[in-house]
Amino acid sequence: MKKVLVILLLAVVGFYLADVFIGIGFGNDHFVKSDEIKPVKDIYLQQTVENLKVSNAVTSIVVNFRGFDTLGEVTVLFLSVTALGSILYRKRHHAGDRSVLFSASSIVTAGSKLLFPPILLLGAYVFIHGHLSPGGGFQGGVIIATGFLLMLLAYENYTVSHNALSIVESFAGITFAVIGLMGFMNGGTFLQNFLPVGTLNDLFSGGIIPIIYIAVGFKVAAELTGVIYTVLNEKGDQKNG
Amino acid sequence: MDNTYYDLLTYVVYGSAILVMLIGLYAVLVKKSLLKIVIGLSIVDSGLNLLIVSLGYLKNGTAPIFSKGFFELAADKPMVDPLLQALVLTAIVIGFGVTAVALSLVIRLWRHHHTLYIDEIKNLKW
Amino acid sequence: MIAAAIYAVVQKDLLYAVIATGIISLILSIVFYILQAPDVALTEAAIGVALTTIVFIITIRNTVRMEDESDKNKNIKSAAK
Amino acid sequence: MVGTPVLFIAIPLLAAFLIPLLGMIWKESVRIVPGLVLMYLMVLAVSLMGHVAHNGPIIEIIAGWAPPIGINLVFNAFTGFLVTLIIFMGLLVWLYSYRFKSNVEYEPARKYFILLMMLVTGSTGVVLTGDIFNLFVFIEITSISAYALTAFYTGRDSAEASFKYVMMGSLASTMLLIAIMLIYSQLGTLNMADVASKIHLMDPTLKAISFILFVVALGVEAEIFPLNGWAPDAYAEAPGPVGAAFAGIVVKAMLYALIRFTYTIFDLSGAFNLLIIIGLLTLVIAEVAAIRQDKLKRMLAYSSIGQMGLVMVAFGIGTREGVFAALFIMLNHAIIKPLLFFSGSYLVYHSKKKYISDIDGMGKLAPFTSLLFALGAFAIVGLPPFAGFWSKLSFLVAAADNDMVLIIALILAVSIVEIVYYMRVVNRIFFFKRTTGLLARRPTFNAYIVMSVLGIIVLMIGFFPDTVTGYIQAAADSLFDKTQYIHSVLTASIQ
Repeated sequence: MKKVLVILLLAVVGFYLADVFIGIGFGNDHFVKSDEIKPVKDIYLQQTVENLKVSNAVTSIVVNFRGFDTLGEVTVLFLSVTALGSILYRKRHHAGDRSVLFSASSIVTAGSKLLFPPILLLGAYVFIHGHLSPGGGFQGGVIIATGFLLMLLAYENYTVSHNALSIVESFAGITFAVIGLMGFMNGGTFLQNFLPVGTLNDLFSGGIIPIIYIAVGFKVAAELTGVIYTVLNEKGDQKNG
Repeated sequence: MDNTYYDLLTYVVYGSAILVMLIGLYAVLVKKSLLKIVIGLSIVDSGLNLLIVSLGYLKNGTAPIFSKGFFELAADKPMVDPLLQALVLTAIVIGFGVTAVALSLVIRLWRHHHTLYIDEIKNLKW
Repeated sequence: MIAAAIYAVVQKDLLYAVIATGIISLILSIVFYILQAPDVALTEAAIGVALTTIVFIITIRNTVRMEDESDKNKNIKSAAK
Repeated sequence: MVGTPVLFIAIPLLAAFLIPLLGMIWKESVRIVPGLVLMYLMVLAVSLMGHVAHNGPIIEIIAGWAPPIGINLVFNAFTGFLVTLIIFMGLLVWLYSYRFKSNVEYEPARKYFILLMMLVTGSTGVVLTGDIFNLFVFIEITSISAYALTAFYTGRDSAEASFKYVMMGSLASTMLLIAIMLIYSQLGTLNMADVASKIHLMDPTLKAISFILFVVALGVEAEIFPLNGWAPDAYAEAPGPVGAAFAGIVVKAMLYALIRFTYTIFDLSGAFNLLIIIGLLTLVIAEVAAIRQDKLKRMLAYSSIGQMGLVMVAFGIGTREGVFAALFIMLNHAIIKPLLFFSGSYLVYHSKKKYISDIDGMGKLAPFTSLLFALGAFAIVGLPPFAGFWSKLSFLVAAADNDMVLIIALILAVSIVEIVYYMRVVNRIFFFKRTTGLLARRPTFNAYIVMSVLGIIVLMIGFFPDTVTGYIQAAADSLFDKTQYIHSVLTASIQ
């Protein structure tokens, strides 16, 4: 009666977890009331407008205040592409032996061709305007990757050059790291802003934030396309169902 | 909006987030199919993300974006916590990376065993 | 969303289960939007709904579609081998 | 100043992104560049250690925002000690596997070395970071590399071991994230020093719950019982050098995180007793399991888990001497376990099943490897002239100072178990007749160097323990000085 046991265990865990979170409360200020507590989010919101001149506070946190996390996160994606390649590697490579999800009709192929450029454009728009409106490098990169996904699904022999992917990926990653290191100029710190910040709500504002986000966008797009491409090229030995 | 409404919402939002996490956890612990386990892991991730984002929500809050519209229309409204949203962003991407790795392992196991049934794969002590 | 989660866990046909997880992500991204988190909503919509689902589906294509828990299913499969 | 701690992260990342490009031009570079990077980092670590010894801790601010706002890295005597250790081990593992992988084709080799470098970088980041969420990110970097390295061989069981690891690991990271959110929801900050200075304001129940979540989550990664289901399989199925890397690098970093939470961040009184109980359970169960193993690598894996239990108990004593002993054991373990893994994997190289019985009589076929294995075995069980003796001695002294008689008795009993199973193996190597026709494999030149270096260090620590005790003492002091840690982080500004 493993199932009953597991359900009981989960009920206990769930009860305590729910108890804790309902105690914290929803929609109100949950921080401990004390003079010592100054939630960093207030500082973030204030600094975003005053010093960075970035409209989207999430962007300013992701790219500037906690840019180191983002560097790590991009690395996680890079690693998972590498890991995928290493795990699925085998000696004989069946080129062009791709698993086909469905045989696309001419409507689908024509439609995909039509949709492909607008999707790329949308993705680019999203990551270029990451500091002004919702969206940014990750979102834009993912949108571009879905564009490639569409093409890969619609055309059986549509290929993406592996070398091109890794060149784009590497250059974007190097840009990020080098911009980070350039922060040391003028006695600054890693990832410190060294460009003028401009005015709020302008396209050219926020110093290095848009540049980093564009690099992140390219990198994420290349990496996710790589993930899809690697998995898609991996045909199982035997098919069922 | 009045407070009883928010009290009710507390139970609904947190309750559903935690329930989704538990359902995913159930799949991980009980199910015998490797793919079901990976599906369970991704469901746990979804529930967790909802939990974190709802933690950052504020009553009558507005999105943390200082657009032109914000200064004209909503300048007196509190902004929801941007930090938690940034963290969730990171967590989603990391979750995707882990899911992709797990799925590639599933494909590897399928190649060797031609089954996803956990009891047939167990060569090592579980 | 809860219904979709339960469906995803109970459903024996893995393809439907995966689509149910996609639906969870879709609802989740709408909820994120309501909770004033447009950035997260956008990410969740793109990654959760599109990419994760597709990677799952490709994996299912490469492996099996059914979660074989019963002996009957196993027999069919070994017969097919 | 020679450099700043952020280079420990930035340089390997830059190199990892560069390697695919360089690989297109010159294929051999994918093997060489990681080694060069690690060598540079080793130089950096040593010079920064010298700097810290004279000028006090270095607080590196990132993105120009002083600590409660931005992320910071802390390089003090304690973290510096661990970073140096981690990078040194990474360098040895690289050297060992440099030729080992020469029969592997270009693509997997490139990935292997990138993953290995990122494993080291992730662990370094875990140790250096001063921010809870950043810690989570680095733990994920480390564990994704670890998943992939576990499944590196295309054999049938390695993927299964790795899958188990992925399952445990991602559940652990879920718990870690919940715990981080609990802390943030109460204190409104993610900086470790800031959290530590405000933790007394937190609701006691929430504090306890988040501490337990942290312990469970990090316990999975640091192979603490009963959460270590993944560890023996991962060790046994991963390539030989990777098993050594897990023992020498990953576990150390995760244990560091656990200790940082117990000592600096939380102020719970029951935490130390919890550590002792968990540690003792881990120790006893792992050693009993080790004696029942018939495969060499699994035996070593269980022994490694047991050692981690010992370290936990030593940290749980909660005194300066206890911390000293724990760090000493960690150091010895980080040097001896890789030696055992390296030499052990050569001893069973040609054996399909890797059973212990396959190494009967290896002493005559491969005298050098066998001798080193024996040296490692003697050292780890704590026989007098070798390295392990001093760490065990300091541990027993620390326990005796606190009148923990029961613990001492238990540890001694477990040590006997340890001696029994290691001596059984050594006995088989030298005094049993060769039953299988398998030949010994000659270690490569690099492997010879690596194993000799490790052997020399073991002997050196054994005969001249004073060479390292100074550093360990400084590290222990800096871990203990909680107020100084908080103060130095919170008052840091751009130099």
